[in-house]
Amino acid sequence: MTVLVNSETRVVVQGITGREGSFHTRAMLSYGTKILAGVTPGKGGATVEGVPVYDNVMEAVRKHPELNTSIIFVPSRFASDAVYEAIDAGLDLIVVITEGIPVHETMKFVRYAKINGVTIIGPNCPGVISPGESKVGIMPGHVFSKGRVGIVSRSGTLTYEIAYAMTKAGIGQSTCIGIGGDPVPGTSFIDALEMFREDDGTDAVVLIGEIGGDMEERAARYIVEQGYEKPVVAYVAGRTAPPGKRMGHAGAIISMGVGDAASKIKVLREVGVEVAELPSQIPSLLMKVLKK
Amino acid sequence: MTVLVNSETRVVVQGITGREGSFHTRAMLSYGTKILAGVTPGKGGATVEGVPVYDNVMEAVRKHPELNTSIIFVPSRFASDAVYEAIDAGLDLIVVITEGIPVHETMKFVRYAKINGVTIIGPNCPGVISPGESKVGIMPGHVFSKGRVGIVSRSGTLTYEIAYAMTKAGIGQSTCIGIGGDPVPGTSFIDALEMFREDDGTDAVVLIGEIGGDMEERAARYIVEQGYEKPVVAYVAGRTAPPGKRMGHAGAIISMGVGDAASKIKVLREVGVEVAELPSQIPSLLMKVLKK
Amino acid sequence: MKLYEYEAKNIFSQFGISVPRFKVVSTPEEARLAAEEIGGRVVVKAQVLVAGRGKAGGVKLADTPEEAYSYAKQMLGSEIKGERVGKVMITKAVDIERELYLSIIIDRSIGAPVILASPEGGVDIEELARTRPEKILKIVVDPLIGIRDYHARQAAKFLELSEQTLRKAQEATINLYRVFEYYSCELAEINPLALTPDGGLEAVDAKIILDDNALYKYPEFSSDFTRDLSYYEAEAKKMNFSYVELDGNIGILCNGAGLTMATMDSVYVLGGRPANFLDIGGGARADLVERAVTLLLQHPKTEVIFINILGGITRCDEVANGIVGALKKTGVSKKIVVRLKGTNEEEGRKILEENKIYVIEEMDEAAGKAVELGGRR
Amino acid sequence: MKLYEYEAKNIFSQFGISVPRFKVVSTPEEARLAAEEIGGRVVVKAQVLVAGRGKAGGVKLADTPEEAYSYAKQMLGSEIKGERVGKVMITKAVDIERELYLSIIIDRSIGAPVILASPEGGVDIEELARTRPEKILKIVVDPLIGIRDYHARQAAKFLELSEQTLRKAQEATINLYRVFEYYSCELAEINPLALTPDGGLEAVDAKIILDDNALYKYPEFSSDFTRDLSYYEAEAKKMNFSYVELDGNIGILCNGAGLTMATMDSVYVLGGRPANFLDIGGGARADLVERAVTLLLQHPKTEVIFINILGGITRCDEVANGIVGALKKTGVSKKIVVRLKGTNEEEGRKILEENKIYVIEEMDEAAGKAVELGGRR
Repeated sequence: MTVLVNSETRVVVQGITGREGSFHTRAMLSYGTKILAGVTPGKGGATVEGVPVYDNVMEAVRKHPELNTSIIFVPSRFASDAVYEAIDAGLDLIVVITEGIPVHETMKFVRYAKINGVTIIGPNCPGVISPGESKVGIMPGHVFSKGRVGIVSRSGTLTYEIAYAMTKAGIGQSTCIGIGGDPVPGTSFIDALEMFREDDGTDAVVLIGEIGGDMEERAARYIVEQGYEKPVVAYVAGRTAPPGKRMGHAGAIISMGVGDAASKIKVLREVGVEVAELPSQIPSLLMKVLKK
Repeated sequence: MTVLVNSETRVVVQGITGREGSFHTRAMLSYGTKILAGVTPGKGGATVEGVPVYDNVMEAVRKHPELNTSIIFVPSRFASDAVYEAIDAGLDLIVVITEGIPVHETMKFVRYAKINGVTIIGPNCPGVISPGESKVGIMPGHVFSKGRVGIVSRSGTLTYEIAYAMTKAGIGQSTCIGIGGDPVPGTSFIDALEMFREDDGTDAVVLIGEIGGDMEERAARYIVEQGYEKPVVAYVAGRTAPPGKRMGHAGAIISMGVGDAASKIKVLREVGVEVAELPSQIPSLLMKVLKK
Repeated sequence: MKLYEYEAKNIFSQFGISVPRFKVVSTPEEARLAAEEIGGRVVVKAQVLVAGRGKAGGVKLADTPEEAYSYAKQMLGSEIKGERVGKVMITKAVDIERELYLSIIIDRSIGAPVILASPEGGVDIEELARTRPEKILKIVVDPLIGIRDYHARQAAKFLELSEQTLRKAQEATINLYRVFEYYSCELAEINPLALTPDGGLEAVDAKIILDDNALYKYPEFSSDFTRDLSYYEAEAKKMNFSYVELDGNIGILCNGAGLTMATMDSVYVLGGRPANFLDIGGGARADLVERAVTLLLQHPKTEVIFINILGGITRCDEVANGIVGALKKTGVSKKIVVRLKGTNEEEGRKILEENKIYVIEEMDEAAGKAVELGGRR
Repeated sequence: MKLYEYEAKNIFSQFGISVPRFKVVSTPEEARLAAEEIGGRVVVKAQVLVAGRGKAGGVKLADTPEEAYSYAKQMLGSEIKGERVGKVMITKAVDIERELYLSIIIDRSIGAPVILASPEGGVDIEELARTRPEKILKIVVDPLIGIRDYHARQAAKFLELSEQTLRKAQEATINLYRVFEYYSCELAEINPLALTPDGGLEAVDAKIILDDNALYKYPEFSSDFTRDLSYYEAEAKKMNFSYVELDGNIGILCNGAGLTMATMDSVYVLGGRPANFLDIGGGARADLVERAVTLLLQHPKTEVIFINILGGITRCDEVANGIVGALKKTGVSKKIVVRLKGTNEEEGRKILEENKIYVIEEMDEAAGKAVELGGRR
């Protein structure tokens, strides 16, 4: 089993005719993801990699009622509009790859998605992959392998690094969720932990955090307060980051005394989460907790 | 049993120090309604009819955690704000007596209430009464009597007229809901029919409609499509009203070819609802349907 | 409250919706000058609030300023469907390739704004909804979110336009929504929205209905809140009554809108002809009742006055005093049927009986009496 | 992006928040004139973006224009915590009865705006949150609804004010929220908000942080987007890299923010001292990589360069060509450690080996090598 995406996932690509959109449509298709439609306003009638393009999501859904997921590659100035469109079209899952969306806009559409019962992954994220079943994202598929460990991460390449190390060590993944590096993500660590909790196919969870905000601390509180049954191991990036500086991601900033790595690591360890010093240590920590 | 209000209802009166607010606080108290608090910004610390007054709803709720219902007498320019305050304070039921709230404002707070799981009755309504248990409204309590027929109505005095006729005929009421005369009410006929459907203490429903909109038609569709089990009798006011004219209530207008009484009566009769020609006929229609 | 076409067009202009050049005048001479200034063919349009002015001769095409002068002369001061024409609009005649429809309304059944768009405008939208509903696109807007670009793109696409005009239609949709939102409209409508041969879009007609409850936010219009009312309706509104004129002879005066309508209907069901709807609202005092009764006493068509009061917050003694006061002050005597019930019923009855007005207890009986006095249809 | 105090105060003024009269000057002579014009006691305030300028001598009270002149002279051109002072503000000294705190921030954990209010302003809010959390009121605002009057009333009430000042505090709260919303702020803060002896409220300091992602909406500020960056940071930002300076000697260059941080951290964990954070993002081509490597080659404190690339959309051959290009064009030679993995790994390795740069396959090993070359702490 997996969470969020699986062999039943049917995808519409918003912004499919753009450089990124078309490139990753090809990559997803070749991974085996079922992409039924693309959307670019004004480009209705075209095809990209054999996928029919529509002017709007509503039309795509009318033509392909099996659609349940959208992935958005629309440039940041138009991305919010694309998200509202996908929510109103009744999709269940929206993966927002786009980086650079103003946080005031994100706050609003994340709230709007919530009241409409829609799950948003991102923005500014690599997407979601359930190895061997479906990839709705931009990650290199070959570093992942099918297995029983879930990953949830605020980062992209660091996740590939860790997934790759796990794969090499023979530890496969159920689903890997890149929740993105923005300050207000549609899906939080706690949301992801809850999904993995319900999933029969996940035995343990790798949590990849970084500086900024208090999502790791809240996850730690959640783990201890809810008596989380599955082992969690973690890595937190940014212990050498200075305060007040944005480290690449819009959300990766220590500000107003909140969000440094040391305190995140401390809180996670206090609730019994094994935290790796180096990304390469994740596989051995997993073996340790899974043996128990 | 009853719907919406009963002996567990604990009320905060918003706008309690105003003329209307204080008058009806006295009337509700003497009916036996449990009013624990009042709110008027800037009047915190006062008392009205022995009820303590607070500056805001949050404070009232903090002091009286049993509060679950608000009744709003705030003037129309400030009423929307009062509704948002009551929603955010976590109350379950908000009765908006105020008349004259701009419909653009109402659309928004009705939607906001919905996404927060809060029930709104009104605006521009007489409120709700469950005879013998609780009166959260401005209706004269003595015309009602405890019994097993629910009333839902867009009107005020016409409802009293009909309730009075029922009472005289020995037909008591479970709950009487005045949903108000505005074009966008927080609770519709269908919502009320659903409540009465679930209520063990209600054997039949009186629906008092009027011109404007298509709420009666939708109720008729609901009754036939859902196979509504309880008998419904109706009266629709306004068969002599000309099109394009607002008949007192903001919502009572035949516009763009929609909302005349004749077609409402026709549609209701088509689904088997007995519709009275005169308000005074409601009791005999009820006796007829209840005997079956 | 309805706005005049020229008011709506002024607003549209301010919000970036293209309207054909126009001037509003109130004399034929001004009409001639305006036509000269605008140049070419112009349309002379009576500025009235009633619907269907076109068929009633309120819209004329003028080839020359002289023609504009004479049409304006015909229209100004005349009545269109009972409404006096005080102003006419002189506006550039637009070459129309196709007529479109665009509006934003409040959908009561879902409690949200709805965008309506049709590639076949110019006709009555209700007519179109009946005959060719597939030609109307309806887009629901979440009131907490407002319009989004994608709504406007969907609406524009439905209008069957070229690439070039598509973008203009999107903008027009967004701008019309901005009007709707800014002015708390019940309706903001462009019908027809004209597609011109050069791919332009022009709002050839413009209709805005404001929400009376929100009128206080717009002082530029709120002072004129009785504009679409008859004399008696306006008088009543100034006193804060709800009053609507009908053509019968039995005047109706009640407390509460639903009860007032039910009283009118009862009179009708029993064979009579109601003359009006007059709701004095809840808790009216004697002086207010007096003014309301006076209004009916003075109304020429009203022969019988039927007062039906169910007292809750309204006190029957106050109502009785109001009735008696009106009769005394006006000196007018008409047949009066009174039904009083509820708070202070006894006191009220006594006051009336002292003045030889007899109260009937039941509503049906009272309505029957009023019909008897007023005569059956 | 942080705004200068004077920019924030200009915005506050436009939005109806009262600020003490001020002028911004860049010479001591202008400072004297400004002090004369304002009259009475003035405060001379260095316009810098770093926090804590007060303790660093950047805020001085001047009794006379001459004093203002000399303080301005001291400050202008000096450095406060490493930031050069280019402008000073001359502002009326305000009689303060009590200092309050008011701000709107984005609460990341709930994804909503939050109003923070405290009757004890003037101090650092983080400090206050630690020591007396009960003195801070936090009001969550639904982002789809925005501020409501009742939020403002609650905030104002918490400030412990007289009736008269209460209303002003409500207005200030609403206006501050309007600033927050209009400028897509991450933070809009008044600290202190001064209560004056006559019951007035004055924003004595003003802080606004704009969201870099929304900067394009505000052309008046977007041109100055490198203002709070060091020279190298600014150069990197112009090339669209994320770059942050640290004090170590091992330069870090990676693709992806998380991997870059993890690489810095690995160097640190293994005993070394990272010199920077440099993220070239996803899919960088050779020319971009070349510019990034050049930046590190030219940076004086950087002795070793550690390049760690996990190729996905980024191709290793492009990275290799970029590295080689930078070395050739600058002619600078520094110790370079490269770890390449992923798309076109083989091609990349070959290109580097032809240029005598040897690739290490594992990240830990590469980090260890960089530390070995750069020296342990």
